[in-house]
Amino acid sequence: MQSLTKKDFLLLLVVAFLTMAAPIILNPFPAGSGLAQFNAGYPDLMQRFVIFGIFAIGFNILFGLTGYLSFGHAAFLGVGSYSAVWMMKLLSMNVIPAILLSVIVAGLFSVVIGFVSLRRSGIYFSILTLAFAQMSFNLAYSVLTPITNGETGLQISLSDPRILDGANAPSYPNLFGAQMNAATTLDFGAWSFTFSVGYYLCAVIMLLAFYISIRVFRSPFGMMLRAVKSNQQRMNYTGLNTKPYTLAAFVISGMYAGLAGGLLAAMDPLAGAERMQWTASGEVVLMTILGGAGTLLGPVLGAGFIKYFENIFSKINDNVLHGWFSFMPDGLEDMLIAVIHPFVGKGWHLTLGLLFMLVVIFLPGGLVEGGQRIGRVFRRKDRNAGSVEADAAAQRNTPPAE
Amino acid sequence: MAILEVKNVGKRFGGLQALSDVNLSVAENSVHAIIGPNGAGKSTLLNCLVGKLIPDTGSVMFDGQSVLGRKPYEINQMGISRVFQTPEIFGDLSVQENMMIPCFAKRDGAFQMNALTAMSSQRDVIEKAEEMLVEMKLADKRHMHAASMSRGDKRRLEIAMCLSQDPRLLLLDEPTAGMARADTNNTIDLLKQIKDERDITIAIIEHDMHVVFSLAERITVLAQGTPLVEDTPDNIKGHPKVREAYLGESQDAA
Amino acid sequence: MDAILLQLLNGLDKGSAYALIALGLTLIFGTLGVVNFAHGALFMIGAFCAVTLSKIFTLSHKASEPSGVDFLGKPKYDDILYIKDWFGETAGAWMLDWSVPLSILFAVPIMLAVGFVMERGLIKHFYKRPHADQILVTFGLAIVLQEVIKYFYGANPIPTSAPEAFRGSFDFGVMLGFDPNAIIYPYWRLIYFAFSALIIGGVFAFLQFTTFGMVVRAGMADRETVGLLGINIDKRFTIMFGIAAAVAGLAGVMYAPINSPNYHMGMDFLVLSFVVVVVGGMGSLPGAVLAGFLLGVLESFASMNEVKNILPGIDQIIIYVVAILILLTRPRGLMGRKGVMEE
Amino acid sequence: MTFSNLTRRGVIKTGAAAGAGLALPTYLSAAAHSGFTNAPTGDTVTLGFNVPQSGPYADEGADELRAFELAVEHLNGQGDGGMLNTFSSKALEGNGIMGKKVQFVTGDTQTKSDAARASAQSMIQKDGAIMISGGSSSGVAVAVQGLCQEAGVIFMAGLTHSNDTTGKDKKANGFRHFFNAYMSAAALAPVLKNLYGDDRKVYSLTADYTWGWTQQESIQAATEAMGWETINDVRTPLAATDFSSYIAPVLNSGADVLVLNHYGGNMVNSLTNAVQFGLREKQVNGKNFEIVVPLYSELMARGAGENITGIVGSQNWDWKLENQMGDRYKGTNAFVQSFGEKYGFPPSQAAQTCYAQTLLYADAVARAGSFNPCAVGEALAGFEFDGLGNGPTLYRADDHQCFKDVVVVRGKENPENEFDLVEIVEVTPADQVTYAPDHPMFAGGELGDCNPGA
Repeated sequence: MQSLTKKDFLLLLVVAFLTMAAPIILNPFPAGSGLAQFNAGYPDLMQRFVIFGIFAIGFNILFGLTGYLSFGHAAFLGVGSYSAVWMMKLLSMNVIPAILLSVIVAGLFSVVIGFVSLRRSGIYFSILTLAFAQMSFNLAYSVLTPITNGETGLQISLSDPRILDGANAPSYPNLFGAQMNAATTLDFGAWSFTFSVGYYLCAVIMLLAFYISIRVFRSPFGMMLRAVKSNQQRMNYTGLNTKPYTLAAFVISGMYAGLAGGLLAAMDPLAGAERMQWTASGEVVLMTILGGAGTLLGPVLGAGFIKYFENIFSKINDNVLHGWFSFMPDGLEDMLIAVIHPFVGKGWHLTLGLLFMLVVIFLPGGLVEGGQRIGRVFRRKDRNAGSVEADAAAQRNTPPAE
Repeated sequence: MAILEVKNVGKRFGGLQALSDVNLSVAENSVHAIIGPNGAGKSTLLNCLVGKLIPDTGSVMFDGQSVLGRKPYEINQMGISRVFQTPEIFGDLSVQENMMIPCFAKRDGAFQMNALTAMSSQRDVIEKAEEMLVEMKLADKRHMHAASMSRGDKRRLEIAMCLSQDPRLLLLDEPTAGMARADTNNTIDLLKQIKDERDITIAIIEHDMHVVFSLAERITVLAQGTPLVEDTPDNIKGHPKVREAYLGESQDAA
Repeated sequence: MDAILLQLLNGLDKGSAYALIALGLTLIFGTLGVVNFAHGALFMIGAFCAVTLSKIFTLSHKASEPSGVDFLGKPKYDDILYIKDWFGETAGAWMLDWSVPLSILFAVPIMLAVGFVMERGLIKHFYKRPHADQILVTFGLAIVLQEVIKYFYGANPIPTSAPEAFRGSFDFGVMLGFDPNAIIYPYWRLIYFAFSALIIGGVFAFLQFTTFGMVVRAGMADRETVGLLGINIDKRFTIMFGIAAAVAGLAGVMYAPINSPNYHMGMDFLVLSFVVVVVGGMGSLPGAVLAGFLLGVLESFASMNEVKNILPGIDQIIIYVVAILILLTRPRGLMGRKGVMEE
Repeated sequence: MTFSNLTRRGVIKTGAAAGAGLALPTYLSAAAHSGFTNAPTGDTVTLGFNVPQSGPYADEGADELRAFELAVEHLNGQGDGGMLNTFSSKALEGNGIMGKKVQFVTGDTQTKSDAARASAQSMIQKDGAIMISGGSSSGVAVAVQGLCQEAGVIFMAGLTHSNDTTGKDKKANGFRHFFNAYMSAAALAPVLKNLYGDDRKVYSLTADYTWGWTQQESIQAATEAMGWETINDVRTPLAATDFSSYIAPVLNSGADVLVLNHYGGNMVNSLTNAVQFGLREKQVNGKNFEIVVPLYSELMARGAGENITGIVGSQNWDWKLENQMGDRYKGTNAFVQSFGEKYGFPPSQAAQTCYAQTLLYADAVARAGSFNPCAVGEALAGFEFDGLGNGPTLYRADDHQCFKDVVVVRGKENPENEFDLVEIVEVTPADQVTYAPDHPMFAGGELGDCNPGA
């Protein structure tokens, strides 16, 4: 880590702390209380946060740095999942070979698709990647059913060969025996925190992925990618071949997507074709833009934001609302519920759509910019605190290198 | 000894013969200007030299090697750098980063997979870039967003980026177009300085006669896609054909 | 032979829907430089204009006397339609029958208004923003629009019929000397085709022969220069956005009897219409129309059994295969201009 | 979630270390020690209702949710009791389940297996749901069933019609009340023979995914057995919205029956397109051209509007069953009554199956005297019951599939309102649609052992 600047190292530390403490931080409300609805600290959702975080971090290496907007990255996620499940069916329930294979296969896929698609730029590139991904999805859903198990999705079954596993090997994805779904729950008074093996495996891999992404961003290679986005003409007349740079970025992000797909399958051994649909590709685009394309932390925030709404807001039904507002007089309660009702439960898409619009209208740089603005408000305060503090604040206010 | 040898180059766009039978020879370590009225084919010729266009006929040799069929980045790696009419720099990057990119290209070639290399370990490139920034008087702007610089500074940066690669041949495409007189004079001084201090050949396409006559050692006049004359500036000034084809036009305009 | 003719006819019909949607989309791209992910939603809103009008026509009040018992055994009162009260039995029935064509009158002002509001209220602020931001905001808008429709109309498709007179089908086969039933085609789809041709022709004529159109075309080619001439191009672009919305809306209105409208039909068409526009070439109106028809016809041919037997699943991917092949052989699609949306 | 715990001592230590300054751990999670996942500890028990709330099946999901809420009400002793009054088993007393008040959580499957599993996971991990039910497609049902098996909770399938759910993808923790493609075909075949004769040529369009295939396979086998001939089967893309290019060649193919193996939006569009092309009025081979939609759904019928007139299909249940077919189907009216009173319109078959599944689960718990999934599964397996609207029904132990009568319906000529679109043609008795557990269309899977989780 000596190669990171102090600022980046600090960022990494903060992210590491947040991911490691997530089971506690994300469960701020006592279990059983009305607000427990907003708790997100259960293994499945936390795993999704970090896995889609990985997906978005990788996507950002392509889109955030080079500006090439791929609308087909879900294909790599799907391919990664299928490879991982096949590995668990044929070889072993240990997740290591499964994840490795998913990264490799997604990498190979992205070499081919990237090589072809990168012959074009701008929206032509986007449509080429979209076309490849939609082809993969349509075929996986229908003609390729022998490989993908079509609509149902590829699952593990008791009769799989699993040639490396002995008779007593666990029948669930595991890391050298530690099952992914194994968990420990701790209760502190009314609070309840669950720590699961699967989440911590994902979290460690996410931190690694995040660290690599920082390194890529700060490397000469990363600078070249930003140069590609800025001015391809100048790149060419400076003796630099842009094609291998963009292809390398494409493949790296494809491998990140494959890793995410492999982890999804490792946490929950199922690979469905919908993972490759254009809506899934669109989702990672939205995550990245929403969080802040081209920033280090943005994609992770965007991924968390969307997954939170999908999983938490969709579960708030009228019953829950009545539970919250039952202390109010009846008329007021009903009115309040009538107002909130369209935005939660089955209306969660509406809230998400509105938030997309609000964020992009008021925070052009995504959620990260929102964070920076809040940060600036605090800094302005401490500028008034005294001259020494003011100097420090002024220093911090110099535009970041990003 | 000619470093750039253009022989019988012709280029056609549909019904328009943009270049026909162009012969041009640029001597090493000289400053050679190519002038001509609008539509004379100056830019087409330049694009044929850097690989953006491939001529239909003829040959272009640089230092004894053909450039035809090579991509722009390969031609650059052979030692030809190009300065554009409107400065082409990396607007989204800082001035320092702008400076480092050609240094990397010079050191590592057209592609280098150094995705996990820390920038701080690249001392040689950082130093080289810093050297150029100081030399070109851009050092105090090193953390500036390149896009937010003045046009004159952008031009200076672009030239600095090209020079940092130590090119054998520097091609300039109307480097003072749209500049105020003061900026133009600064640019002329800069180019003179470069010419004096470096072993470099400069080929310049220019509209502004003031620039041409202050810099060029030889001048080729292009008209309707074909070279009219090639001579020293003094001879060109009085050449009747040139007055007719080119200066006449500019006098009318004035 | 007759099978090929039939699929050709069918392809042209499918293509006319693609072409209509793509036309509006490319108008917005070309004039405003905006990637409008909400364009599918405009198509959907158009279809729901037709649904809404037929709902309005079926507004009713209860009869005063019960006519029987309902499923819970309670007295049941018949619904009496207001329009039959107001316009009489025959005229009311006729209006109900013709609600889809009638809703065109109702859809045009609505869609124009929706277009104006969208452009002035939202899109205008995104002209100078990166395409990524445009995608995010218009996608957000598309979700909001479809969720609003879902809130009021539910998720289920809503049957919307064509007028009785156009419900049958026409036998081309007999006319061309084939067996009866060899080439039959529904009247309404033929009308849809003619309607699309009319709209497409209208848009082209408008752009070609009016001063307004000329300015807009000039603006598509070079916005800055036109702006320098002192022409208020922004206002015209707003109107253009309204027109694009109206074209999408009309495509939706007339599509309602072909497939029952549902709230997510816009998303179903969105990806496809983008592919059509890009295959046609960014910023090219004729390209969009040509690509629409081309993909429609190819899709129809690919779904023929003879073709599917040789290449199983080809009908699932034909559009994408063609898109890839065209974009690889023609860098800017069929008729695209250089430099549009290539960064 | 398997709480394969560290040693008790280890947990206490970590707990104490982490909790220093907060509070000492008051108790360890009950779930870890009671022998099965999410064992209810307090005076409530939580059920998870996982239905599509967005996407094309959202309205069907909403109807399922209404039925679940009604069932919970009845279980807790509120309302008029509905089918609890007619149910043959009397183990439920209207005081919740085993005295514990029933609570529920809801989620959105989005009709995507990934989203459905995420939603079910959150119910199991976060809300402590002990049973998951609902869903409107087979892909989702199979995916969630697999998840429940791994997590150690019971899955009571909602609307899922593919043979695979209780065929090759069957699981010990999963139970299906709804009928399946084989039963549809077996029920339809004799009725079709009566209506259209035994010499027919079939052209079928099949949605190109697993449910479509199993249905096509079932229909083809059943119709061919009675003498019909299948002249062509065309697979249509799931994403297709316009079926004109598949419908157009049908008339000229020599077929006189079109079978549409489609569901949901696909079915609405393909049927609408078929009617547009005038198939319903044509004569082929000297016979009236007929269209068959093997799996009917009230909501989809509503989407297709008047296009369904005269078109035959099958249903798991219909709200008019008891009135028209007698009190063999008792329970139907009781359910329709309480559903209608509460919501103002009659329930769909999806609602009925979800209501019945909830009652069946609660009853099995009460009879087993335990929430342990293995005990519940044992109580459900081989359970024979009546009075839930479908007539005498068997929950077969071999594959956890319910066997009951199948309703054959036809689109009504002049429907009175949008809830009265179909008329009952006939009811095919259960024994005619029963098959051997090892029938080839259901082969390839095994139930395995029940998994109680921890």
